Amino acid sequence: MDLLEFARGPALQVAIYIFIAGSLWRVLGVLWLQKKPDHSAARHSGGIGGALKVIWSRGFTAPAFKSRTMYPKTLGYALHIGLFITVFFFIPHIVFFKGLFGLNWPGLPNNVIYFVGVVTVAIGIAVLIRRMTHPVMKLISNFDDYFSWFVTLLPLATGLIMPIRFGIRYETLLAVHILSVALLLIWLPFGKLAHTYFVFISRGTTGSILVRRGAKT
Amino acid sequence: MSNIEPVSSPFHYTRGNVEPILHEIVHALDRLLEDDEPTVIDLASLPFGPGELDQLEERLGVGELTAELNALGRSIIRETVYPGVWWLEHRNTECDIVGRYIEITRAPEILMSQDADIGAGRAQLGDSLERPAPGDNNGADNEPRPN
Amino acid sequence: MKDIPTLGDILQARGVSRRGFLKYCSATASLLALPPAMVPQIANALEQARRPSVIWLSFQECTGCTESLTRSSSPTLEGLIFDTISLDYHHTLQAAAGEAAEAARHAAMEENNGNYLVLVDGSIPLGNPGFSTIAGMSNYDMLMETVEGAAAVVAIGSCAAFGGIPGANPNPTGAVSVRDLVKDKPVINVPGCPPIPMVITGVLAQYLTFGQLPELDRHGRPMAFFGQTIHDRCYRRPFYEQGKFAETFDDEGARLGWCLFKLGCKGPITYNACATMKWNSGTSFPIEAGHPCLGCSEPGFWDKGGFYNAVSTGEIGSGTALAGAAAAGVAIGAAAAAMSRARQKKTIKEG
Amino acid sequence: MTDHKDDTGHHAYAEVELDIESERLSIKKPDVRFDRQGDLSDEERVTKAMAHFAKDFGTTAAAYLDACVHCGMCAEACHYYVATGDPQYTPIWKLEPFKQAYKREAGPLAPLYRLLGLKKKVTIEQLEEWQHLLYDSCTVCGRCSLICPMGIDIAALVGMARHGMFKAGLIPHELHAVATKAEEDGSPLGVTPQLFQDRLEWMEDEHEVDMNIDKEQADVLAVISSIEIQKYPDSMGATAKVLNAMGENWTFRTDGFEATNFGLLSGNADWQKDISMRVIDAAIKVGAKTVLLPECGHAYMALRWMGGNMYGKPLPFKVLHISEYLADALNSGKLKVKKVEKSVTFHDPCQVSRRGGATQAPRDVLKHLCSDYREMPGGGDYNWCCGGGGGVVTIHRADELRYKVFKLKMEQVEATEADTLLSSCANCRQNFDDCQSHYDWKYTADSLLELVAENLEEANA
Repeated sequence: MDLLEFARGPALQVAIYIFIAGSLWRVLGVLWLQKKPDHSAARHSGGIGGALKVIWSRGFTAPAFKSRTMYPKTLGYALHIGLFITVFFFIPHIVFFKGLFGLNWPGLPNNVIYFVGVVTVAIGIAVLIRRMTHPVMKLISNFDDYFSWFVTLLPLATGLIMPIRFGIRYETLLAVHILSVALLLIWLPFGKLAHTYFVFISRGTTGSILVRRGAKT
Repeated sequence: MSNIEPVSSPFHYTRGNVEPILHEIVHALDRLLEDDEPTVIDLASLPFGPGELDQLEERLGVGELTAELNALGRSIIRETVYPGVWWLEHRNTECDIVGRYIEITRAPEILMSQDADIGAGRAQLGDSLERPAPGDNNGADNEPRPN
Repeated sequence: MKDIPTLGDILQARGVSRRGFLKYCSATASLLALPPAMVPQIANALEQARRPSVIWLSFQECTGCTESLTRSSSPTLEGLIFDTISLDYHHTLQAAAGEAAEAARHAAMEENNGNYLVLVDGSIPLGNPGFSTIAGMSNYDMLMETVEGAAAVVAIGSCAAFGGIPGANPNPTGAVSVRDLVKDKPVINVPGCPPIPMVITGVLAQYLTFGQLPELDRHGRPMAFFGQTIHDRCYRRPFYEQGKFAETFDDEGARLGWCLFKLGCKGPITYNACATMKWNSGTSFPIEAGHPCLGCSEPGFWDKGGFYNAVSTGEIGSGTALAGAAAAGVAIGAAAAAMSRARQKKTIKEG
Repeated sequence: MTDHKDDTGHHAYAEVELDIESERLSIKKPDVRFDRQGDLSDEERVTKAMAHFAKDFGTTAAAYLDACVHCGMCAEACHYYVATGDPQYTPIWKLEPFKQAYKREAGPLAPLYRLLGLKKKVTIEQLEEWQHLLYDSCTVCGRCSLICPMGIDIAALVGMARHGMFKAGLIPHELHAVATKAEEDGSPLGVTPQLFQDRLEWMEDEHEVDMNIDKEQADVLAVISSIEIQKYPDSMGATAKVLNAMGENWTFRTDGFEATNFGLLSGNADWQKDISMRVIDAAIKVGAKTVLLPECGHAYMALRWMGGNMYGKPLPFKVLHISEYLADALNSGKLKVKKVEKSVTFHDPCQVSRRGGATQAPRDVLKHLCSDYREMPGGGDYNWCCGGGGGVVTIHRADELRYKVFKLKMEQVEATEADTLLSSCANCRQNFDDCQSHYDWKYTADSLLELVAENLEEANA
């Protein structure tokens, strides 16, 4: 078994198992904690509707906060959009997902992906610099923040090396790329990258409580 | 199966290697004129799509001079419409192509008579002069014969 | 050795002119992917070269490699056998049979002790010596006996180089490659199923020309022929970069000759010369015929997932395993929540 | 907690001296601070804190604490950070010990963290350090809850974290003192039933209005805050005027009048319940259909949104903030007011507007009351907090910081160039008064209710 076979065979499989088990563990470990009923008289119905409202609306910045958060918000959005495009619109990735889930969708030309990828790496670096220099970020950051950054940027970096090669064999680079994704999958449920799903749970919780009150969300 | 239609060459979608080679030839001609430096392009080392080689050959065209060489199979040495640009095609005794080259030179080396052959030929001619006058033997013996 | 004529002598004896020789040399340069500027050096070397004795052993194989070899055009098989090498033993090609054939092998080994080349096609079964025998001798014994006095061994085809199809899962005969067995001699792998004919002859020509073993990659393959991937040299590469792919074998993309990546082309991870040397006297190669590369010159190509699965696909694992992982997650999550609740109760009580 | 009196060390405050003469009401500035209450050992304090943190580690808190990505955005919403630039005021940082305790004790990965020793136990030093962050520099205004991209209700978490702090005896001296008074005497500011009755009777004369004291049966139970009783007694008269004009069957009860809830502000959940139950019991006793809350922000949070949960089931009456009541009355035409001729701006009390959902009510009132209403830039739901909420206004050591952050509010008010500043929270008003005198500022925060009462159209009565 060579490195590529190991990467896309057992390594990826184990990573997916850990990802699934870890994610359920993390989410259910939260959802199955005690819940207290709310006896207050609702102003509006909160529930699922309220949850969905905030899940959607918190994706946008309130005008009151725009000027003070323009830079980090722009970085944040750009990073997420960049990751989204490179992950889901690079054709070999689409082929990968098709192999896993049987779904197919149109992709973008490689040069567009390379461009977006390089921009995304640059943004990732800007995000890191901000975390390491901004007084607030410096204070509140911990190992999870830095490691999650590393684990997120690694597949991007290993992916972008592939067209350049640096004299390294394609299959080796592909294997390293897949291994970096495996690392991401393994880490995701155990660090802050779990916000992939907690963003919905947290926003939904707030939505169902505050929409019920008619309070600002 | 009857409604399968031939598809016209799809390679108008990609420029392939034809254009880059033509550019390369222009630079090679410059080098030939300025520095007297010849260039050989081995077409076997380049990846060609279907029909591309024919396109290249067509673009270069047929010039004033075409030579045929018979040695270990047939070879064609042809000047293209662009003087100094030669199209060489070597075949083996089975008529399979064994090499295709574009040479940018005043005359390809293979056209030149080689010293070894000249020497051998000269020796042969000398031998034939030292022999009895023609007419004593049959015509076949008079043919130049490689040793 | 002194009675072995040089290649120059042979060609001269056959009445080949200097021009013919130069043509032969440029074809050789082309074959070895050497720049045309090296033709004089090659000419010089070839003039002095003496053709080596070659013993060709065929084990668990399909004769496809020999078939391929017979399609070589530069040099032709005849040219190869008569001019370039002295092929002293080859089941399929030799006239001798039975004990005479084995005697020829032994004679060649004795006469050229330490200098002959052994070419092997087919893998060697280790499971049971009886799985494949020649003249009552197991493949293993014959290989080991023959390589004893060899200068080098060339493993022709993916079976000899990597175990190939006989070695594919579940490998019923316990097939192994030449390299698995021959440790004390240089082994050059010329994989492919079959290898490109010109690559087989090219390796021999290179040995003949320079009298030394070529530079090899990590799988023991000559860099001259296996230095680049099919993908890197593929004329369809621009379509890959533009994101134009054939989705099926009969769609518009397939007709327009778009990239076959999605149809499982192993070009990106396959090192071979198909895209430039091509097959059938330089006519075309599989991708040009509209079929993805199978990656036949790579180790274990038969077991690397389906031929039509794209290189970038991964394995998600079985449904059972996924369900198991999910169940484990649910169980741990429930346990964690229960544990936290119990702990909460305890802390509240203690407080 | 049946033994709370023992572990809160209220004996230290037996001689608490209230200061009801100054602009903001609290206890007199203590000569010696007791910011550690009771005589628990350090270890016991940590145990207490953990136990009462743990009570709140339910799905809601867990969903929030597991979602944080440390983006730091909340700092940009917090008046303390914006005004000082000091990163320790980052809202989520104020929760660090609470979060740490959650991750170690109750989160899904807690067993893993404990096994590998990845999250340390919260220490007494941490808790003491965080007292400043959880009390002096957080008004629980909830502005940060609106900026959080993950939708974490940070303000709600601060409320939870205060529970453990109180039980560990680690809350600011003044807050503990007034909360103890509220629990024991029924008012944080020394208002006894007798004092309340005296004041009502005084206002009855002053405003020539019937105060309906201690009716046996009433549809509407009006409650009031001690701040108003002591500092803004006119609001009692204004309340009576409006209710009488509406022809309501209403009452003030001397056995259930206190709207403020220092159990909530200080973090003592048991006291919060005790204090809420006084009003709930009184309302049930008189058969009230509505409990009318005064101009007090956190009273709205305490009874409107938490009252049912203290009671353990839905309240058998409606809870309305006075601004909601006025809006309904004016919108329905039952109450009519003359328009005032000056320009007006309105300061939203965080707990009523942003957190409580009644942002529209005062605007509806002002639509009827004045022709030149000016919204503050970024006003309404994204309003800057006055800086006095969450009990902060009572804490003397927080004064300098409180004045500093008030500048944000000043800019916001000044930008409107309005003649009059109104609010509907007595606690906001006293903070405005105090800061006004500190800065010698031109604006006084007046009462929305009082302005309505002054401009009632008599014909309608």
